[in-house]
Amino acid sequence: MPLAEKGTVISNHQTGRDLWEMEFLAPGIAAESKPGQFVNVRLGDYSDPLLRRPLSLYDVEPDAGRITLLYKIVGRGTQLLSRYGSGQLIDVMGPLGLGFDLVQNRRVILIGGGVGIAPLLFLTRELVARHNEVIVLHGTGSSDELCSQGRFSKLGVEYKVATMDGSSGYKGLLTDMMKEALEPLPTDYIYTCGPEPMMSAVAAYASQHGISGQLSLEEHMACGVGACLGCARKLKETDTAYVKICKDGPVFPLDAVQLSTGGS
Amino acid sequence: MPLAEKGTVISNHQTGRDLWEMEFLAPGIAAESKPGQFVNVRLGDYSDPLLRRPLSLYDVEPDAGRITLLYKIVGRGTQLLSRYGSGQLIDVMGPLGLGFDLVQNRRVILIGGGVGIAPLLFLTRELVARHNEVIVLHGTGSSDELCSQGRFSKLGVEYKVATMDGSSGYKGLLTDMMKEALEPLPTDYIYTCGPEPMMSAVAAYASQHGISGQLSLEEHMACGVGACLGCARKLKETDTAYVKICKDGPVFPLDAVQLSTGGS
Amino acid sequence: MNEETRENLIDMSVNLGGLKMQNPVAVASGTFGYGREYQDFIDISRIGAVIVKGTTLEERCGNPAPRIYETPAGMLNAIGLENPGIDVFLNVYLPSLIEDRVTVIANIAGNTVDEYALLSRKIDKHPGIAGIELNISCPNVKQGGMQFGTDPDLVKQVVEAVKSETSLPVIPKLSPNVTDIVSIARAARDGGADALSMINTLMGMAVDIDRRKPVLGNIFGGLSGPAIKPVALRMIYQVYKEVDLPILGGGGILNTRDALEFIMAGASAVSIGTGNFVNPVVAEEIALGLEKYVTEQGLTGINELVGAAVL
Amino acid sequence: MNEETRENLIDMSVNLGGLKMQNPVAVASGTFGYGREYQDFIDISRIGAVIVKGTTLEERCGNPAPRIYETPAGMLNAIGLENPGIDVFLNVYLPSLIEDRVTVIANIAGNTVDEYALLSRKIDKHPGIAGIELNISCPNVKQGGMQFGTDPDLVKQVVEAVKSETSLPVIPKLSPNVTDIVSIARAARDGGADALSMINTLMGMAVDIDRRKPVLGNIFGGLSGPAIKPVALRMIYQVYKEVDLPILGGGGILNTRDALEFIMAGASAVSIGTGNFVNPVVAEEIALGLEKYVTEQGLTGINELVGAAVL
Ligand SMILES: Cc1cc2nc3c(=O)[nH]c(=O)nc-3n(C[C@H](O)[C@H](O)[C@H](O)COP(=O)(O)OP(=O)(O)OC[C@H]3O[C@@H](n4cnc5c(N)ncnc54)[C@H](O)[C@@H]3O)c2cc1C
Ligand SMILES: Cc1cc2nc3c(=O)[nH]c(=O)nc-3n(C[C@H](O)[C@H](O)[C@H](O)COP(=O)(O)OP(=O)(O)OC[C@H]3O[C@@H](n4cnc5c(N)ncnc54)[C@H](O)[C@@H]3O)c2cc1C
Ligand SMILES: Cc1cc2nc3c(=O)[nH]c(=O)nc-3n(C[C@H](O)[C@H](O)[C@H](O)COP(=O)(O)O)c2cc1C
Ligand SMILES: Cc1cc2nc3c(=O)[nH]c(=O)nc-3n(C[C@H](O)[C@H](O)[C@H](O)COP(=O)(O)O)c2cc1C
Ligand code: FES
Ligand code: FES
Repeated sequence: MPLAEKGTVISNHQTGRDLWEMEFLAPGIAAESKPGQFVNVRLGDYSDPLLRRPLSLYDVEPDAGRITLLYKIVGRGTQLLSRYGSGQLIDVMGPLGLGFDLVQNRRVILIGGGVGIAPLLFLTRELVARHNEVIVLHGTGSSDELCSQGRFSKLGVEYKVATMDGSSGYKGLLTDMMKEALEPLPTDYIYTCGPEPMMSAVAAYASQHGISGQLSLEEHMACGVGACLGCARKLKETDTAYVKICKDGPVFPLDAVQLSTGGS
Repeated sequence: MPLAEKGTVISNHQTGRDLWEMEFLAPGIAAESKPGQFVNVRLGDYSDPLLRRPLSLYDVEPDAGRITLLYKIVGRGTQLLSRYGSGQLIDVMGPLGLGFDLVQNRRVILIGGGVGIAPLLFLTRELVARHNEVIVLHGTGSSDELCSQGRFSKLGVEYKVATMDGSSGYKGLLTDMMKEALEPLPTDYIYTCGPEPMMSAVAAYASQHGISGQLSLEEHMACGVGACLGCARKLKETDTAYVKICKDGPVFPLDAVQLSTGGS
Repeated sequence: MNEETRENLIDMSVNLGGLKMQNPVAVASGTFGYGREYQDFIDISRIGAVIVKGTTLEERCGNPAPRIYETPAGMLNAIGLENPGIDVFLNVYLPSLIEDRVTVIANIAGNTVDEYALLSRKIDKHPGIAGIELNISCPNVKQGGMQFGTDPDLVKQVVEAVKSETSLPVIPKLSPNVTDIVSIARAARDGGADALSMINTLMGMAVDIDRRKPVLGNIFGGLSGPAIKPVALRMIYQVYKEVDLPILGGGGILNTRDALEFIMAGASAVSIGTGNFVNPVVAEEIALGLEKYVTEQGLTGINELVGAAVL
Repeated sequence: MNEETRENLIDMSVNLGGLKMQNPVAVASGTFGYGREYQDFIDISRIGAVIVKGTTLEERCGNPAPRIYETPAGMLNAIGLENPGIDVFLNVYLPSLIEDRVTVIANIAGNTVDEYALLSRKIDKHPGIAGIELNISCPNVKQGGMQFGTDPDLVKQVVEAVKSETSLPVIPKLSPNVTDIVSIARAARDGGADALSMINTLMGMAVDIDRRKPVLGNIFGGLSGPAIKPVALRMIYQVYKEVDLPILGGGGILNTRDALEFIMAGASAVSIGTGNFVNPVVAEEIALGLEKYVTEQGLTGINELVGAAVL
């Protein structure tokens, strides 16, 4: 059952270009959390910014009551978030949304683009616990956005990187690396989160090879609980109904979603 | 000439109940400042709170380029102000308004109520430099609001306090103490700043004894420079025109103003 | 009399033109779903009234995405009245609200006067609803919606038609996008309204300068939140002075002080919309905050404060 | 072509119905005094146009205090058109603005159509003014002011009367407190307006819950600042689509991105009001910011962006 909690910030520091990590204590939320779910965070005490900001559960240690977020500073809310200091209270609602389905005893690939890596760490932890062979592919623009290596390594999984500028790992698109990285061994399941054109390429690859999987979507949110009907999206253009990303998602089957392939 | 400057915060700390002191470097403003003038401070980076906040020059050391503010946390702006840390930049316009007339070689009394003491410290410094005998009377609710004693003592002036609860100095109204404190020696000039009912009693006493002097008024402000005509006030009820506190004041002659005597 | 005894004598209940609320705090239509969405966060039986999502005769799938956008101290929404239709509401969503002993206010929107009448008839026949809020002010749908709320004659017609179908308290919800709110309020009263709800959202928009397009799929949306509070207060003040009907006031309320502003400007009860998104327990907090204020001020009830600031 | 050469070819000037501005950024009436108040902070000759404080035939002493109040992301003002009268403006305040080579737009308000005409005649005779903004939308004075701006017939009459007295560009400033902004804009065009200024403030109020009274001495005031930006953008977008007149757009602009929203929604130039209080050099910053944007986007001038987001 989700709840609203005042978390106590443990630490909050920069870990890469525009990337920050915040740890806070929120035992109630931590106890309920599943990979792929998110929290909705209120920032500041004033009316601007007004709405909460949705952020994935990057890591959760239920026993310690500890939650970690990985966030990229893109606007006013995330900027304010970076100013919280240890000991301060932070107003959090969660865990919200439906998380990832957790497979067992499989060879699974997790593909994260940029800060889309966020929901995949907690997922990795849980997948490892379920005896899966986990391979994580992470693509960014440059090596200074690769801040998660240590955390993934600690979980003992394979973690491969691609950077557009070649400053680390494979030089080029993550999805180009993907093809090389995944074959010839068979992949049983794919989880992905990142820019839609990237996820679109992943979904195409998966469909081509008959691999099932899940992805995580984003939409601007207000309530985060399905009450405002704001975070609506048609999964396929031909659908008549809109799903609500906050409640029906943010995780959806790879083949259920028609993704933007880029352009504008 | 006033200017807009990004000051660098040197220190910002609590000095009494809801009372804080902030020191910052703003050499341009410091060089131009006179006692009784004020700065208009922008707080936060967002649209709420939106308007700048007027604050008196508590102390100014032009050579060091240093300005000190004394402020009471009463709302959102002053709350935000208290969160600035050393090294941060603060957006300040000043010095604004007309300051106090500075007399010379006189016996002058400065009467501050609560945080109304703020403009009187810098004034004391300048009056002492002009060979005046300065007596400062400060009234507050309780001793934990008396945070300025040390600073006044350093300037070598007589500093007497009254607290409503008797926790320090005279027990009771500052204006009751005033009568005892001022007589039998003659007073040449009175400067006062504080709640209007207090200043009203001071003005009545001054008029009764034929003492001239000045007071400092407050009004909600937007521009702080006379452009918006927002901080208007009729000095006397019979006036037809409104003065602008930010430009025609905040300092006015004691006998020019009809003050609120309390009630609502 | 000590505070505790006095507290027992304090009356926080409100009678909004026949609609009884245990306390003056309602949650606004479209911001609280059908009550169940916030159930994990707040004990909804403590809320004065839950005004459910705007309901139409037929199911509506709503407007294209994006539907919401944050603005300075506010937000734009263009949901487009997505809802499952009146029958599904009555048969599927309402029962659990009734079970939870919630005071439910329906919110209906029609494309024609007849549709408003038909919706009201269905609701009237169905037990468990305490009142009907008429959404004649939705800026986000092409047909129906706002044009009803901006024309006094149509307002009167709609209210009359609804009143003839139901004995439930009828509360038209006024659009602020008008030149003269008082004339609209008078028309609603002339049509037989039992109370007035005000204000709905201001019509606004935002531009995505990177894409060089309107942000919202619907181009225009309704502006809500603290940004509109001064406009809401002004209109409530104007109507309170001129029209003798109780007012359910809202627009940007985030806390008890905001709610007190509305009550003193003439609102008999308040509604919280966008505030729920900011703080999911805000309705309960404000209900308690108002009770505390009434107690501290030594008043006998919240009613004493209604219009207290109106000169 | 490298950036530097291109920059020289960029045209940031604006022609607002015959009124030429060196750049698209004006400062709004009532927020910049007569220019001199901000002289210590900003080089006013760099501003596209200075619209001076609203001026009436006779001196006015304005409304009782308090006149202003901060609201969420906005402010209320009820100055009440305090000004020294048209003759003092022309003879005492104008000369120094002319000396500083500022493009000056007068802003006039009358109690009657004749007063508007008389004011315009006086201005027309006096060299040094680039255009006349007609304040037919001031919510803060009893007579005149807003009622002119909410009635299409009166709008047309006022504009016609003014046009017959002056060959200067005439720019009615529209009130947002109306049901149908497009019909008001059409009436202004039919009266012969050369451009439109929009929007003036939304009428609002605030309650002092401690004193249980309206905060403002005038009870009601005009809401300005970022809070109203979505409403301003929506109205400009609507009018741009329907009425073929250049628009001077404003309402809550604080930075270059805000200004770009207005331009893409259909404004040919922008005005900054409350933003000046927040940042006294904002007008110059935005003028430079717009030039930078135009350069970076490889455009030839700001005009290319006007209405770019209008579907
Ligand atoms: C389910 C979910 C999980 C997310 N997890 C993460 C995460 O773990 N780490 C991370 O860095 N980011 C994550 N995001 C994106 C994050 O929510 C946005 O970057 C953030 O809201 C931007 O806020 P801002 O105030 O800094 O930006 P602004 O652009 O100033 O925000 C303005 C408004 O737009 C909304 N908005 C802007 N960008 C997005 C976006 N991409 N998605 C949704 N709303 C947006 C904001 O919430 C706000 O309402 C997630 C988004 C969703 C929907
Ligand atoms: C010339 C002048 C000098 C001042 N010097 C000092 C000083 O040295 N130290 C100090 O603590 N205070 C001083 N004040 C009062 C100070 O400006 C207010 O306490 C402060 O603006 C409150 O802001 P807030 O956001 O915390 O309160 P809020 O109540 O949230 O402010 C809301 C709005 O009301 C205005 N406001 C509230 N109280 C006052 C007030 N008393 N005077 C003017 N505007 C007000 C704010 O500026 C803001 O626009 C001075 C005021 C003036 C006019
Ligand atoms: C997301 C959203 C959906 C809304 N849907 C409806 C609706 O279906 N029917 C209605 O009458 N009002 C609707 N409204 C308006 C609110 O009920 C309320 O009147 C308005 O938001 C102003 O109050 P606030 O500032 O407290 O949100 C909606 C508002 C929002 C933000
Ligand atoms: C303090 C103040 C005084 C104003 N006086 C006038 C005026 O005299 N004439 C006028 O046409 N508009 C006046 N306005 C309206 C502004 O010119 C502007 O149209 C409005 O504030 C919206 O823009 P903004 O949000 O950028 O402030 C005034 C606004 C403020 C805040
Ligand atoms: S954010 Fe409100 S329904 Fe999803
Ligand atoms: S604050 Fe603008 S005139 Fe004084």
